[in-house]
Amino acid sequence: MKVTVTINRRPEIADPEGTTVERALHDLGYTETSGVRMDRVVHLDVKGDDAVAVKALVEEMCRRLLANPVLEDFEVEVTS
Amino acid sequence: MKVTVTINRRPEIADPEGTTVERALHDLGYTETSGVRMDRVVHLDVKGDDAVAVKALVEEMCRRLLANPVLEDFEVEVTS
Amino acid sequence: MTTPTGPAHQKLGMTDDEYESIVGILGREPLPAELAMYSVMWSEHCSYKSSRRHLERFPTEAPWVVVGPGENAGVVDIGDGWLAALRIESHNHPSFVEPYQGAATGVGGILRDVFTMGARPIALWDQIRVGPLDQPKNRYLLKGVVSGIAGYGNAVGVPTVGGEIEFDDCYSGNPLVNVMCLGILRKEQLVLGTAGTPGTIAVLLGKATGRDGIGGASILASASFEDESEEKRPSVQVGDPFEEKKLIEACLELYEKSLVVGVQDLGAAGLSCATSEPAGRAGLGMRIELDAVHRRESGMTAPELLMSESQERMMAFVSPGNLDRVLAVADKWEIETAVVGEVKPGPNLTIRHNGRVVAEVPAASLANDAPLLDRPSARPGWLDDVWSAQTSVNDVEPVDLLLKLLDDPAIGSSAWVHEQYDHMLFLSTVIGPGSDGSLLRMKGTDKALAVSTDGNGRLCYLDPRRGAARLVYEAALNVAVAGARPLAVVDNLNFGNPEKPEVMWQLIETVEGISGACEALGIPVVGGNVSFYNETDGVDIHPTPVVGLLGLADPMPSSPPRWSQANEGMEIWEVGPEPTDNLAGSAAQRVAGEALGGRPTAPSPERARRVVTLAADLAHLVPVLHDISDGGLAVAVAEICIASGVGARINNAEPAAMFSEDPHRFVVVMESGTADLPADLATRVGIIGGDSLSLGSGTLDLSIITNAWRQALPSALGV
Amino acid sequence: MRTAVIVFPGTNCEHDVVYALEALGGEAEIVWHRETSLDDFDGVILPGGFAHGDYLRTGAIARFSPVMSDVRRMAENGAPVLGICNGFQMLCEAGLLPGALIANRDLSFICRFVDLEVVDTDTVITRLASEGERVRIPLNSYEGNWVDPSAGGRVALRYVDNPNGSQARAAAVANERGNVAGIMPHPERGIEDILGSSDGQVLLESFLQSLVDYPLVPA
Ligand SMILES: Nc1ncnc2c1ncn2[C@@H]1O[C@H](COP(=O)(O)OP(=O)(O)O)[C@@H](O)[C@H]1O
Ligand SMILES: [Mg+2]
Repeated sequence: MKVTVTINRRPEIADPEGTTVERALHDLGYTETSGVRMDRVVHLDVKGDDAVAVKALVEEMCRRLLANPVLEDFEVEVTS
Repeated sequence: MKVTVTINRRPEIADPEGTTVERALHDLGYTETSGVRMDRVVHLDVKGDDAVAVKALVEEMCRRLLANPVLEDFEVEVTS
Repeated sequence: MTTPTGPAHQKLGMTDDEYESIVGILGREPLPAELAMYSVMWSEHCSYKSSRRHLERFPTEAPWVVVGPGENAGVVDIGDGWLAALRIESHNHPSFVEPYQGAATGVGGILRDVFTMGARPIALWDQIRVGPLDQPKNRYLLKGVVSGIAGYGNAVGVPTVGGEIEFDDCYSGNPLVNVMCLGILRKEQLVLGTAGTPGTIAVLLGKATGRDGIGGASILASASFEDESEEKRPSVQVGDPFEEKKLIEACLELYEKSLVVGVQDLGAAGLSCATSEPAGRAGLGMRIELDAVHRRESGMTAPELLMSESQERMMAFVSPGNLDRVLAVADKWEIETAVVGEVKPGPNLTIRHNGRVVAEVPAASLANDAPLLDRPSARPGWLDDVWSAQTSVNDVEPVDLLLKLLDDPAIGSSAWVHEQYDHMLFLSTVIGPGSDGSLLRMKGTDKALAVSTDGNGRLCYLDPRRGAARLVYEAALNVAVAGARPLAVVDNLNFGNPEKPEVMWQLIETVEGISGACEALGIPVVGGNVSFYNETDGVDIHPTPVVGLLGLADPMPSSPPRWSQANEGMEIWEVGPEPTDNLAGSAAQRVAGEALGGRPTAPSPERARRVVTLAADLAHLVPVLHDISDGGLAVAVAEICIASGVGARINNAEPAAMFSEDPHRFVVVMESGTADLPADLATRVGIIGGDSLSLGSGTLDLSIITNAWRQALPSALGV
Repeated sequence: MRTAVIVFPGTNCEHDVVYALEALGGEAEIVWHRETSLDDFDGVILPGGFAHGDYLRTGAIARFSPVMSDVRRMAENGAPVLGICNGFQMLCEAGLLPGALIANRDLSFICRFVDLEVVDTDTVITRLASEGERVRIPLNSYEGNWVDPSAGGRVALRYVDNPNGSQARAAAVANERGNVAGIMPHPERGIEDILGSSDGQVLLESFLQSLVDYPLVPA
């Protein structure tokens, strides 16, 4: 099954990448833009046909490896 | 309005990071996992109330700055 | 067998004559895979067909040369059982398409050239040329290239210890990115790119093969490919420094354990090159099973597999008894492997795919039988006009011109660039970026290696022969002021379209200039690279040779000269022939807003030799040495003041004396009487002290020049 | 007194660390990350580099290496454990040090000498230094910006100017007991004047002294 994991930096943690991109957008004239945050997405295929089980498994991968709990929250979506 | 931009490396372009993460997942015992790709999401707020215009504007930002047209495709979604 | 392709050769960028030669070699029409292999191997990039006959002019011999041009890297003996391997390579076109990945994969490629020889890469130098920074596209390119070099070089764990940046309109549509690598090895570890003897096994190591960069080396089009593969063909290669780092360590372990008979990296022309060249060198053939090649994508055709330029791959040639140990080493370093073939008696390279023979060609014909062109050359008619142009900066106030020079992004501090590079790894960098030559000590010995890389497109545009010779002398002096004697040169010839007679003339003159200067210094050219077709809309770049010169300091000065060691009361001496008022091609001419013109001063081989020797000797005695190049004496002294945090006074402020870039001159700063300088070459020009720099009657505060110099590049970039 | 210098795929400062420890009279050996026992060693250094290419997050994959369980055991026993640069990132990922390291504030790799100030002399790398002492050693990182939402970290050294935006200007952080420390700049690059500075000596000498005094604080 196809799974999409979104790893979001927690709002209280600085996001130098987002800040830099926001500054660059302003420099290009897009001054109507704010709150830029850069996050990551992991796409993966997982064998199995039980969406609930696959989701639980990928959540475990997130807790162990894909996300760092000090910095990040994650969201797992089984798309097909 | 809140906008989410998903920036995906084009499937035919190599993704060394995805390959390495896949190997790490296998080492952790998640051998049922394949096709790992690492992509990016940009969240941003754009002033305006016309979703169509905001979308067009952000698409322009993507072409000019946010995405690398040689390597990446992007998708813009105005969420609220 | 599949059906022959007929006129598809044109779409692969081959001429009818070339096609006829292939038919002559094979005695039949080539198959698609065969045509693909010839097209990449006989491309300009791989075969040097336009330049080869001229490169023969280079002096390539010296008692210390172990491997000259022709292998993946040149190798010289540096004594006590140590060898040094060096090579320079361009990645101009890929860097224009995608600056980050283009520059990154350039670094990856040059590293492979060096560790293929058995050497551990110990340092990198980068030479970057882009258009003026007032155009956003050029800022984007420079930032992308620098972060690509940083991203790859830092992560792969090889320090980037120096380089060059230059700006000129001629690079606006065609940036130049050259990278040089130096490696060292014990004598007994030298490995050549040979396939060994019949029965030797070919093992492909490293990254899986994808459709990356197909046709990167030649102009490829569709005809011989199935349609569905067509749109899947990305021309951009993506670098993976992590994979390369593992590959370096694994290969070094293989060499240390003597487990390979030969190694060849997969660069331009991928598998085609990594099979035909080693087999050709061994005078043998090879059987290759494409089905065994590990890949990243499905459905790849034989031509695609043979032409792919997927990065971070090496071909090792292994005797059957060592195969298991080789695979175990690869496994330890977590590198994928594929046993893809075997060396065979007889001349033929036989390639099978899906159970069928898709190519059967004489291996050596791919590597050696490329057409050798004799392109017409002609001295450009415009040169006379350019030479007769008058330049004068006499009506400019010297301090104003100096401030302009220091505020120029090509002359101001390169810290914005080199602080993004790890230049300290391996604890060898005694003198790093931001001075003249780099000086790398060899731990456990008294020796140090020094390297300088130098190019100057403006000078070479005005007079390629003089300009190129001056680059060699400049590089030699740069290593000499670090205490080293010149040992060997590698060169990267970045030129326009070779189909234009003027461009060929520029190339021939350049080769003559480099050769003459090397002969004068008694040093060989041990390798290099030619990049043609650097043009945009039919306008060629300036002829831009880049010279990388290796020197040896044996012993290394116990306290090498540094720009930062000037102190209150020290004398400033200028050493070298007295400068003329010729400012042709100089930075002063450029920043004063004058058109590029005039004919640059000719170098003098005898003077050069003497000055270089003198500088290398003085490096053991005096606290500060600095060669005089861009911006002349004024800029050289200003750089010493900025680095040392102390002012200076120069007595004679004639513009010619201040800003001339006439060759083989350098600055000495020392306490009175520290060293005896030859009276016929040395002039005392001033004194260190105070908190301002005075040129004749003009004065600039140290803080003003320091700030201008520091901010020049960051503010031009808007960072 | 032997130090294990652990090498992960992508590590690149291992030889420099061994060279520096030996130059200061220590004894060190390179240990591959797949080893499972550190019984023969009195302390551990995780050197700098780009383990696993820094992919995903710096140090994220390395912390699962087989050797890491013994690193953890030694840390818990009070043995000296030092992470330099990438090693610091691994120790945070492994939860042996508080916080995490994110991209530098200006989003650019920084390689240059920086000035540090000793804040806490009760740690494995600062015990022979004095409070307020300045040391100048090279920084070399892209993800050197330390953040710690728990605000529980013990800062051993801080930057005089904060080049990467680290919380509390922290350049080096230690655990509660002081036996586990992470430092972002490279002490091994600062042990000889010919390379620009010998200020880093006191930090590595502190580490070597800690091996002798092991365990630093009884559990
Ligand atoms: N792209 C670069 N990368 C690293 N170092 C650079 C780069 N460009 C310039 N430098 C460093 O800045 C110093 C001055 O450069 P340059 O003016 O070209 O020197 P020179 O005129 O003596 O050849 C040199 O030490 C060089 O190594
Ligand atoms: Mg110089």
